[in-house]
Amino acid sequence: MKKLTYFPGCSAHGTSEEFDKTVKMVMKSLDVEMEELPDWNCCGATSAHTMSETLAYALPLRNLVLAEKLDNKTMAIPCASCYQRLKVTKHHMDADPALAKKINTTVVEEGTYQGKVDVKSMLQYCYEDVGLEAIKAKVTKSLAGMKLACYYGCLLTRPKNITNFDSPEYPVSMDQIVEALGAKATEFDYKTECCGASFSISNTEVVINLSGQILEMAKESGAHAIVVACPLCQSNLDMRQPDIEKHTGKKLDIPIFYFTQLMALAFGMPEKDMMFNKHIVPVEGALANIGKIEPEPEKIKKPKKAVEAESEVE
Amino acid sequence: METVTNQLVSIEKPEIVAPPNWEPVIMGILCNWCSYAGSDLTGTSRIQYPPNIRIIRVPCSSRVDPWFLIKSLQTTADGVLVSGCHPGDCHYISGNYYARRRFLVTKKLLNFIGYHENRIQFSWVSAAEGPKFAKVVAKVTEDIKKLGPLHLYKKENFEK
Amino acid sequence: MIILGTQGPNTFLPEVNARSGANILECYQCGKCVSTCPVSQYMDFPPREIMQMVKLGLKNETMMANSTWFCLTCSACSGRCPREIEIPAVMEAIRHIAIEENYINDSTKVKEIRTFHKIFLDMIKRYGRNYELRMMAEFNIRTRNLFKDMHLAPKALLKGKIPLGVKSVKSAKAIQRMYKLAEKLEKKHQ
Amino acid sequence: MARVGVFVCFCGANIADYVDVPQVVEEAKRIRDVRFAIDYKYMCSDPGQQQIRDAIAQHRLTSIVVAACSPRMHEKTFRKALSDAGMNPYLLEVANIREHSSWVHQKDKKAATEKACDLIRMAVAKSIANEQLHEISVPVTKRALVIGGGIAGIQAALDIADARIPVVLVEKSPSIGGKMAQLDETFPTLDCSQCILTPKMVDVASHPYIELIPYAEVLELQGFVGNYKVKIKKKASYVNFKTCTGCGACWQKCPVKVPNEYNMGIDKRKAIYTPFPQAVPNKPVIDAEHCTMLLKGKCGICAKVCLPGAIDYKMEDEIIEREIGAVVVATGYDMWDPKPYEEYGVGRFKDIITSLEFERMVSANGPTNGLPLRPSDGKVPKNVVFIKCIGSRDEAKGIEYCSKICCMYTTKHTILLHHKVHDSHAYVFYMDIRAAGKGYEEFVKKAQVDTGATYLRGRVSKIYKKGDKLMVRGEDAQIGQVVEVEADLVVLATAVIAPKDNPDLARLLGISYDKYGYLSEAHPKLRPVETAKAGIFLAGCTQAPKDIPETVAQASACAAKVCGLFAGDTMKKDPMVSTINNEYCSGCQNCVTVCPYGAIVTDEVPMGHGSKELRTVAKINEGVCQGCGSCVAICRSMAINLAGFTDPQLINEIVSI
Repeated sequence: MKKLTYFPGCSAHGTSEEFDKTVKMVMKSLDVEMEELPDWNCCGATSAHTMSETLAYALPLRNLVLAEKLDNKTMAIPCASCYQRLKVTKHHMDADPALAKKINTTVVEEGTYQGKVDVKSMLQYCYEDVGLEAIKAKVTKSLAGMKLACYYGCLLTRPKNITNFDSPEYPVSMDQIVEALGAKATEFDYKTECCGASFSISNTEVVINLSGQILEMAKESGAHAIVVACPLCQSNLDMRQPDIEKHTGKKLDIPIFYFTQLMALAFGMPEKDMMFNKHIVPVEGALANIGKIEPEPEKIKKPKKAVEAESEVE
Repeated sequence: METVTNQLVSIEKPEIVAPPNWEPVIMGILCNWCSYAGSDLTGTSRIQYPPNIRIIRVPCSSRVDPWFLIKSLQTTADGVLVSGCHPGDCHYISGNYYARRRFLVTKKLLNFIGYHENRIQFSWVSAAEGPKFAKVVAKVTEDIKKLGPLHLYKKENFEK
Repeated sequence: MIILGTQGPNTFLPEVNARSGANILECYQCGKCVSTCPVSQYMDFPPREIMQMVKLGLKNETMMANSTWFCLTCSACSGRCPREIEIPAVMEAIRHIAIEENYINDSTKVKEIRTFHKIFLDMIKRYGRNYELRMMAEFNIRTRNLFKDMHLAPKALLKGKIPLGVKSVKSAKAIQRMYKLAEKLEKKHQ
Repeated sequence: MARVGVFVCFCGANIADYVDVPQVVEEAKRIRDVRFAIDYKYMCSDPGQQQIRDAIAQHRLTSIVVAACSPRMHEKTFRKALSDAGMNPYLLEVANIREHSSWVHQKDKKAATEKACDLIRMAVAKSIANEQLHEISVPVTKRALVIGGGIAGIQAALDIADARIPVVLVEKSPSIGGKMAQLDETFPTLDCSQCILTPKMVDVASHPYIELIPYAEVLELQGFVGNYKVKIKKKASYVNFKTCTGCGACWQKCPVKVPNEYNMGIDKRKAIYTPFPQAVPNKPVIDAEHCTMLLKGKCGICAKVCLPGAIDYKMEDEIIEREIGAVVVATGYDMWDPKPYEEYGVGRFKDIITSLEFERMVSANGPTNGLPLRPSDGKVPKNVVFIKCIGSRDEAKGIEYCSKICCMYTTKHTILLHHKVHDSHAYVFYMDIRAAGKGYEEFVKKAQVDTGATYLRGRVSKIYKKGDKLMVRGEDAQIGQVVEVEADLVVLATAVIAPKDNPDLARLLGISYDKYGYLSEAHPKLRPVETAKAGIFLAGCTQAPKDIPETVAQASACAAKVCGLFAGDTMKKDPMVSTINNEYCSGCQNCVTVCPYGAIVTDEVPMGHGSKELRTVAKINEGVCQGCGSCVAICRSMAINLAGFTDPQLINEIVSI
């Protein structure tokens, strides 16, 4: 039985309830005990570090300090934005004790920051601590037939020196997870392009443009659906999809799943718990592909430049 | 009779009171390939440093016999600076490593015979480190000034 | 035309360098950041040009540019910068100086972005957490655009996407105290 | 009784402005043993030297002190002046009153003057203990070793051999030719690379003064300048070159296919192979890593088809030893692997190739018959994007420096593309166009005008796939807009890097290398072909990236250095070496341990005069001794002294002020 501290983040009680719920379901079935961080507060998101350096550190620091009161070594965070704020804060506090001391004066009553707890995104936790084998072992209803574009967004793997997880340019952890579930990950080049993030409300035009490109590239890659690990990405790609369709005049109709929703599905859990009804873009079309396995395309004759490291005997 | 303790007898000379315009003399023993070249670069770059140092050129810091250091303190200098190539950069492959080890032993000997161990100092200055040489000289001069005189440099200067 | 050489020493560059921890002098204007940046097309001056403007000491022009307000801090640029310059940190440093020294770009877009962030922070100050519906409503009221995104509302509400209730953190007081202390701390350092 | 002459230089205003030179002369005259002191505007000038020569005769001086600039600057000049006056040149001492006084104490003339006087006192004191020394003659082995058979090694070997000095040329691969043999045409003249290189390769093979040892590497180098011993490992080729006729039956019949290094892996070679048709020597070797006969004992076809019976599966590596006097290192360069450019999808997209792969494709003897083809589908590309500075000038992913040749070879590639595919269009993403070289800028201009290539100033930030095209995104900083080019093929101008074996080779040779792995020259400006170790020289890219003309020039410079070294039967060497006084030597052999050059050995001498009993003493090989003085300081019985830096000289300096 693994144990971890769970930081749900504000959207878990709002836009991304389905993420929160499926994370809890999936983790339970994977034998991970999650203890929600008591009395957690908002990480401050983009706004805090846009407007105030001190608040940008202070808000996450309070959560880090609270997490140290629990016994768990790791705190896992489903929301990419919360994850990044907490991880960045932890990085700077660990690297610069003077800064840590200074910021700590704003949260004295909660305690002194010691740097004991590691911060991971839920995706990272699934990939590194749970592992592909354990995930594979739980699959009862393979997703074979589904082609998925895995979208990571900006914050899960960047900046590289701070997140220390996967590649900032072409990450593969989520691809490997959905493949462990039986689905096929498409070659998708917009994995870490930005969706427009917090401009969702204040600068919708940007989101429509950026998210639009991502959706189009995912479609281009042959995917039936996009898989994400971030509530903000999900809401930009899903909720704004009708606007984007209107803007470009092209029908996209590509649902956006959280990777934990698909895990729950593959683990054979009841479909109503995945709360697909909350999606703006209907999911039925994409899910209908499960089980429809295309015949392997005929082997294309190898191009002239066949580079093989090993020798072959004619 | 006083009991012999591990307290070393000092031969520093507190009885010599430094006159207000006293300036220490520092003997600088520099290896030809790195530190001497570095000190030349300090010159060609016109970087200024205190004029207390008198420079002796040796082929390698490993040529420096502890004898030279003690002789300097005994006769003319209030402090000695030995400078060689950076570890790994010795023109003669490994000379500066010998120098470094010998130097550590010399410090102990110096303590034993009653000099303050800061009277001799060691540094690595490469041929490209003109500014560093000036800094090293300034620091050594500062340190030796704090320790006070062993000799009154050219007594006649002060007698006048 | 910009006349150089008459303004005296460039104090802006060292200020931005010190605050951001980056060294802008290392920038050799390759433009990789510009084509990496998802929002460079919306900026008055893309990151490469901001770097050059700081190098030239054009403080007013840099401060008034909308660029830093558009930066999403996605770190894509710094991840690809061949000179490993922390461009988001530079953008942030410039933005913070602009806030502290009251340089106000009054274009509608920047205003809206600022309003959004202010509402967001107020929300956290009040409740310790963020409540999307309330925030969207307040944003629409403050920007006098009551019907923005209203077409989304029925669907979103119906699907339970956006919760109606507001529940504050148990220790919302702790957050308010933190805000006060943080404000003091920032004043002290200016 | 010593009679010292002191000569103080003004160095124009350099010394005189900050040091009171006339006062210094007055002070110098007061020093005991100084018989003559004078100043002059420029001591190093001929009239200045004449003053020294005159004074030596006139005042019967026994040693000379010149107070001027650093001895590292003009010691040799003044020593020669002494020689010319019939005096032993080693009776000179230089007091460095410029670098060590006037230039560094410009704000305190009094202190600077005082210090200058002290420096002169020290020099005078030292000079009194100076001894007459004579240059040492060391015999020279007149044979040179050249390591590496690319254009640098070939040129150096030919130039040295043409001076009738024997050369041993060691090449690690089965044929000489190096990277240049892989090139199609060369900038800025578009000469066919093979056409200008292969005659030189043939010359090497047929030159009576060149011993070519291909498929071999250097194992060990011992000794010192003029007297090195080298151990070379000749790898087993499993083909007897003496009986092999080079008919090619073996590799035609060999069933094992291996990616062809010569063609950058675009096509395949066999397990027994000659690297390319014009190889020198044109004899095949068996690649032991892939030959099934050597690996599993199965096959043996090549031995069956070889009529002269040249195949020998039992052949073993051979160690060859040679005595040589000098070494030219010409190990060339490697191309940087662009794998870290993940944002370009390097490794994922087949239609991204490196410039050397492009070079092989457009080469007439290349794997695609001279046509650039898309590796994914074998189609001829229309839009080709060239991206410069891949790995170069990129400290985040590659190396900091500019690789120097990429701007030019990319220019060449746009022309070659235009020649081969007339309706193609080249897009070049660049940061700067560095075309400093004879005819280079003209070449760039011609290429831009003739091919109509589109030059875009900016680093590419991303490449992604759209259908079967590659979308290349970058900023065109000239118009301040982000552009995307729809490309059929992308060519990465990858950086030049030091061969990965360079650090090992440097350690083996006892020379230094920089942080990138390039071998270090003795002086970046004035001794660019020598290393800090006497008798070892550098040619070509092993020292830093450079183009062919520069490489050839440096190789010829190496040859000139080698010929100069071998000009006499013996070599002159500084007399600043250690000597041992057997009377004092206790035979402890501490000196043997500390000597970094192995210049000290043990010897047996009689216990006493006429005694038959022997005792051990140390003995110095003055040819090997480099004069560091480690042995002097370690010697407990003070039996060793270092000429030029003896204990009396240094102690005199210390006590003189």
